[in-house]
Amino acid sequence: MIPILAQAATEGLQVTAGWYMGLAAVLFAIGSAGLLLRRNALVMFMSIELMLNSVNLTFVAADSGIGSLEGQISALFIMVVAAAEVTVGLAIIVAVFRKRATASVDDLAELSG
Amino acid sequence: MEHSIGFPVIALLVLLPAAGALVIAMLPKNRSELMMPITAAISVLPLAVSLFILWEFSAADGAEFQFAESVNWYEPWGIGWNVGIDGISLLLVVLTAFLFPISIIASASITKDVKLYMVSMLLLETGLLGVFVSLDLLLFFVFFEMTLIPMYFLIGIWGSENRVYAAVKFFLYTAFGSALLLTAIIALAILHSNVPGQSISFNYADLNELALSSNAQMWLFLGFGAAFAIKVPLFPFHTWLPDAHTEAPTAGSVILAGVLLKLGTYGFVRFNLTLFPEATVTLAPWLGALAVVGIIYGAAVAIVQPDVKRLVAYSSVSHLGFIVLGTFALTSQGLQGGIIQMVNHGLTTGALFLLIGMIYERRHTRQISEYGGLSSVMPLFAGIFLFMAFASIGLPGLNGFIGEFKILLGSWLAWPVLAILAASGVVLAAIYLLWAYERMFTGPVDNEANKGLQDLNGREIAILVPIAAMILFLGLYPKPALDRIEPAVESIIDRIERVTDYEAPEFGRIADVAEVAGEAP
Amino acid sequence: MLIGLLLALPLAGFLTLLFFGKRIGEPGAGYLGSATVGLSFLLALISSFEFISGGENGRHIELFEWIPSLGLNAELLWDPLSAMMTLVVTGVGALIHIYSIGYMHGDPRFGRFFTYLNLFITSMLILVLGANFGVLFVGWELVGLSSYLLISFWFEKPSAAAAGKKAFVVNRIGDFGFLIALMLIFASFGTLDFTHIFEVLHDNAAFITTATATAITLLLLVGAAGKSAQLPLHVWLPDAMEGPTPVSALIHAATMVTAGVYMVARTGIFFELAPVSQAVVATVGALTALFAATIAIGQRDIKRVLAYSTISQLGYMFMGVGVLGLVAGVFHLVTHAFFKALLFLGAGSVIHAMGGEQDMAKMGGLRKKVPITFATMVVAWIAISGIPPLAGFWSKDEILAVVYGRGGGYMALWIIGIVTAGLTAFYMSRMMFLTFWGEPRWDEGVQPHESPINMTMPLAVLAGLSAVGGLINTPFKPTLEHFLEPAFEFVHQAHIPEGVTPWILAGISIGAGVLGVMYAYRRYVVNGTQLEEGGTWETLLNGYGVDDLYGKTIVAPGKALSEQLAFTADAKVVDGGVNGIGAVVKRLGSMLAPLQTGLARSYGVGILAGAIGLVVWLIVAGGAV
Amino acid sequence: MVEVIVFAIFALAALAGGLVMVSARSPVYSAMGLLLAMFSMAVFYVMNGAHFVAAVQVLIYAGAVMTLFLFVIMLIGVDRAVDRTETIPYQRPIVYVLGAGLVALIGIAVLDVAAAFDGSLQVAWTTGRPSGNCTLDCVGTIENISGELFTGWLLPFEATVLLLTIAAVGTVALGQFALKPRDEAPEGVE
Repeated sequence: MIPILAQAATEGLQVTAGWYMGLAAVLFAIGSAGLLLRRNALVMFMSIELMLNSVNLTFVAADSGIGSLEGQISALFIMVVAAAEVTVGLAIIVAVFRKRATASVDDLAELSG
Repeated sequence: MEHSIGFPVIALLVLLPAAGALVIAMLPKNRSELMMPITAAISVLPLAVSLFILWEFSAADGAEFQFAESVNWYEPWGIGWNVGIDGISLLLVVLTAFLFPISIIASASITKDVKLYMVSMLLLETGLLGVFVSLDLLLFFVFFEMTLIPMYFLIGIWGSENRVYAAVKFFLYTAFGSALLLTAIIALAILHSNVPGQSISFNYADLNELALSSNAQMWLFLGFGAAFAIKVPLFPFHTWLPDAHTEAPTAGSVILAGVLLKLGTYGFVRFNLTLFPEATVTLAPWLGALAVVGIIYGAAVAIVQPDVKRLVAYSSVSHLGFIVLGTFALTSQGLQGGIIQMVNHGLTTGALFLLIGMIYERRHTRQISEYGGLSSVMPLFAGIFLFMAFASIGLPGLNGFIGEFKILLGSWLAWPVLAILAASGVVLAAIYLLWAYERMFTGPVDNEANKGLQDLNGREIAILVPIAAMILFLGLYPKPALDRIEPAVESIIDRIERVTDYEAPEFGRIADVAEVAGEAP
Repeated sequence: MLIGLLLALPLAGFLTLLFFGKRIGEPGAGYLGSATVGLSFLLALISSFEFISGGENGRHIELFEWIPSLGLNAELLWDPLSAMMTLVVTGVGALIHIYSIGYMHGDPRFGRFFTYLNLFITSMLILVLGANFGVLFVGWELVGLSSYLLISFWFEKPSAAAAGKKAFVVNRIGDFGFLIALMLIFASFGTLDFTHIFEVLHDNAAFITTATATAITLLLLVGAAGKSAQLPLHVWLPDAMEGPTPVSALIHAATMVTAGVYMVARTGIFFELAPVSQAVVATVGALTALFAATIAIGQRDIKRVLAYSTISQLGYMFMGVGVLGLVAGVFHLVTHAFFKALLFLGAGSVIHAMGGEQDMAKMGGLRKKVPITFATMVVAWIAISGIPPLAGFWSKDEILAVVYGRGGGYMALWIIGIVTAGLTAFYMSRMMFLTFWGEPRWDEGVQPHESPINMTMPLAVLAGLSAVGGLINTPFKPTLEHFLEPAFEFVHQAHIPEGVTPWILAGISIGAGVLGVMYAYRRYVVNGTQLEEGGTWETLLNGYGVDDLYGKTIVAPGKALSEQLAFTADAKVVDGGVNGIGAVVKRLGSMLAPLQTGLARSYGVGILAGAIGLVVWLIVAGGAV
Repeated sequence: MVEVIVFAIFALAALAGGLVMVSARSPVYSAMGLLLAMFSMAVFYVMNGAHFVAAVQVLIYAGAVMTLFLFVIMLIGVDRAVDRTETIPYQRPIVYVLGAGLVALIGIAVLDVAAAFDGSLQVAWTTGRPSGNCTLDCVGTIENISGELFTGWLLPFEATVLLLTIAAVGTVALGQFALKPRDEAPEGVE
């Protein structure tokens, strides 16, 4: 933190792409922790959404840092994919729930070796 | 010279069966009695197209790729629909298109999931035709792999008792080779980009221009060779074949023996010989030796097989050994013989499998010991079987002889000892086929179950007669076929001679001597 | 044109009978078959006139291009040698066709029989008319095929089927040698055309080395030995007697088996360049002649006597052509075709009369019952015994004289020849006496009867030929030698010695023959000895057990080896290796399987760890820092 | 400076939302936490000139997707708070270590360590262009986005159509299967 503060003191504090990326990384870490620690399939899905969003943020921030539009386009595509994934994923969750009456992924371990 | 008729005839040829498969897929599932006739009718279309190609093909320019089509898919890497037919692929294309209607008509007894069966057959045809016309390595690979899946289904679903084992073995074994092939293809394409001013390319014509180090050639040759050797199959990679042949349904065996095995030998000729000439020259004796081992080994093993279909399967190992021997003799005669023998083997062994299928439908056994004296109850069947057996033995006047003779001549020049050993395969062929014939067809009819057997019916005769006619034609008048093969073969041998310091051995030229002698007095 | 037609006729007959044989039926099929061959004979006769005046030395008739890149065309050569062979094949063939109409009467597959016969004649004509080794080989194999089909004609009999297969396979072993010879010839000359090759060799004998010539000729000999049943490939011919008797007469006496002799004669120039091969051929011939003659003495089956006799006589021909007495060899081929065909047909007639009985132990005293057969067979008997002036004497004597003329080590072969001549007279007389003389030993209910006219007529014709056939080439008037001269123009043939020697030689060989006949007469007629049993006779009956020997040393070990390969090497080692790899992979898989907990979140940990590891690797190794 | 403050507020909000989402017992709270994080995200997009993306973020994520989540939560029961005790051995410690590793990586990546060793004390994440000072053509207006999207990205765009169609079909199909009763009743009987 010291160099940052030192820099801030000398150059004045400015929000750069790096700030957003740092934040996005932390959010990504939170999302992945949620994915790995929660057993509720719904929450796991939400964690994934959070991770995807953090990636989007990285793209958009990098975009404005570089000065192009492609990151934003990518973000849009990611959103499309995420939307598709959510619909199918939730449908699967519902289907599984109807069969098994559980939303815990640990109960779905048929593929164990 | 440009041979183009302004119409993508090859695309039509290759895609017709696939389109047909779509049509079949849309038919109602419960009308299974319609499937076979419709599929047969569809499969006649590619035959017609292939005959058109045969007609339009210019024999004099057999070394060139005619009817070439080139549509880029990913230009930077030279990937695209690059197809063409030269003298080497021409006959194989026609053979493929010829065998499919026959084997589809021979599948009349299929009752389980006819629709899927017919779709598989048509997709298989597209794959096989595609392999023979591809001039793009990626395209080739795609078609090469595309043949695998329908065949897997054909064996695995409609085969006999041990079908799943055979299908899995077939699939894994050949897929293993394919993995090496793909690696080698990619390596080759990347090596092309190492040349200054060149990029990655999968285009056969580009790659043909590529000068590779001998080390690279060796590894790539082995990569390609592994896939092809398994496909051929070359001894000792042959053990998938007897299982696959034996378990496959009749049509599957016919296509497997008739066309699928030729992918390997065709691959050797088309790619190994031209892309890696130096490695070819270095490795040729080894492959020749393996081929001869295969000839004798396959024949010896065939002699004692109790199962007639397995017997014919092992005879394929022996016959394919001849083809490989001729190919790697690296003489014009040997290579020509190898190519014509691919067609011959497809016809005769295909016919033998058809015949075995016909008797299997009647008796539901393939054990030789179950039969005996069939000549008395099924004289026509016996006669045709004997005809095919003699074609397979290589009786002059029938097709098998032409190829064998040329192969032996060609390999004699390269390796006389191997040629002599290979010639002993001719004796062994007579032993295993005639002994099997003796046990199945002659003597008294001592098995009750054989007494009431019906001789061939009209449909069965109809599918055998064209093959017999082709066998006779190629045996008596192979000139049209050889005329088309020869230029292509000459150009391959010339190329090897140009690129390496190899010199193809020549026959003593009596003509020259005679001229000198004539001038002397 | 005529030549093409004479080949096309039997072919047309074959095709017609193949497709319509059943519909034409008996006896139409027989007439059709006989007519095509007979017409062929007439055409051959007409076409042969051009040589009698000693005209050109042959002409080529190109039919079509066969394998153009080898310069191998379907081409016929009409020269005196092929004309001679054609005349024999079609002439004897036509007679045997006619005979078969009677012999095969009532056979359910009467039409099929004539189909095969016509196929055989076609094949044989291809063989003798071929203008190059390629066409010769085609005929060579096709006669093998027809022989196979005809031997196993009564395929319901397992022994017949086995005999057919055996014949083909043994022939194939010979063909193996022939095929290699072809490769060697092609590799040396770049062509397979007879005239081309012979001219070159004639102009420049050094075109190929002696070693090459020796190799080629020895390999050709392997082929010839297979086809002509010479040692050690003779085993198929006795078994081939399982075929109908006309087949034995046509294929296994008169024509096909002489193909080896024809080939050696045709390629005489090669043998001229290879003295070693000459000796080998002559020795093989002599040994075969002696060997088979001794076996013939011990046979009980009338046809097997004749079969071994054929082998023996073929040995003579090999002796003849081996010492480059090409004309002598071909001459004996022709006369042998007459009298051996006659003997077989006569034997067939006897068998016919006896209701299918072939064992001489159950014959005897048939003289009166089948007078025409008896009379004609007597002619053949005298002919083969080498008693002048019948055909066998002239030809056999010429061979012996030529062999004698070569001198040196060949004298030994001459002695063998003389001994064999005596043995021949003895076993033929034995056969005749046991069959026609003495008391009847027929089975109950056998009523011997003379055969119908269409069987006796060919017998009579052949008897006439056997009687006078020798006169075509006597030392006084060597017509055949002049006739054949153009065909052998490139070869320096061996001739019979000059002066008085031939007369002395003839005397000795006549003496041997007469001795043989007389001893047999004493033994079988005067002393009334019946068929001998036991001991040595058993050995002879079994042909010295060569079959068993081959069975034990080649067939059984070969089969055992095959079985080892198939059920041990292939199934266990090669395939076992493949399956072993599969098993190893499977084992490894099951060892790793517990890693798959099935819990998605554990997998997630793996993914995250992998991703982190990847980034670390990028930072450390990729220089992203 | 205003920018810094806004960033600070919404960064904290996003972090808080994320943490709530991860730790809440009830899925409904999780959903609310996620909603908060997403709104914060939309603000960041606006700050980076990605106006259109921000709008989509609110519409799609905060609107459609979150609604969907809530629907499903209601469908399968809100009160089903899943047992919090960990059953997979070592799962938690491993995740903590990995999470720490991730954070460490962030540190390494964000701070130019190499430069730090050089002694120049440059900080990588401050070296980029300041955000928000984009010229007109790179601001994510609908016009600019659509211009870019329908020229250079047409094929992928069309591919998304296919993707969405497949997703829709798939969802319907899954719904069909799900309609089949739990207790193996004969087919066709609901």
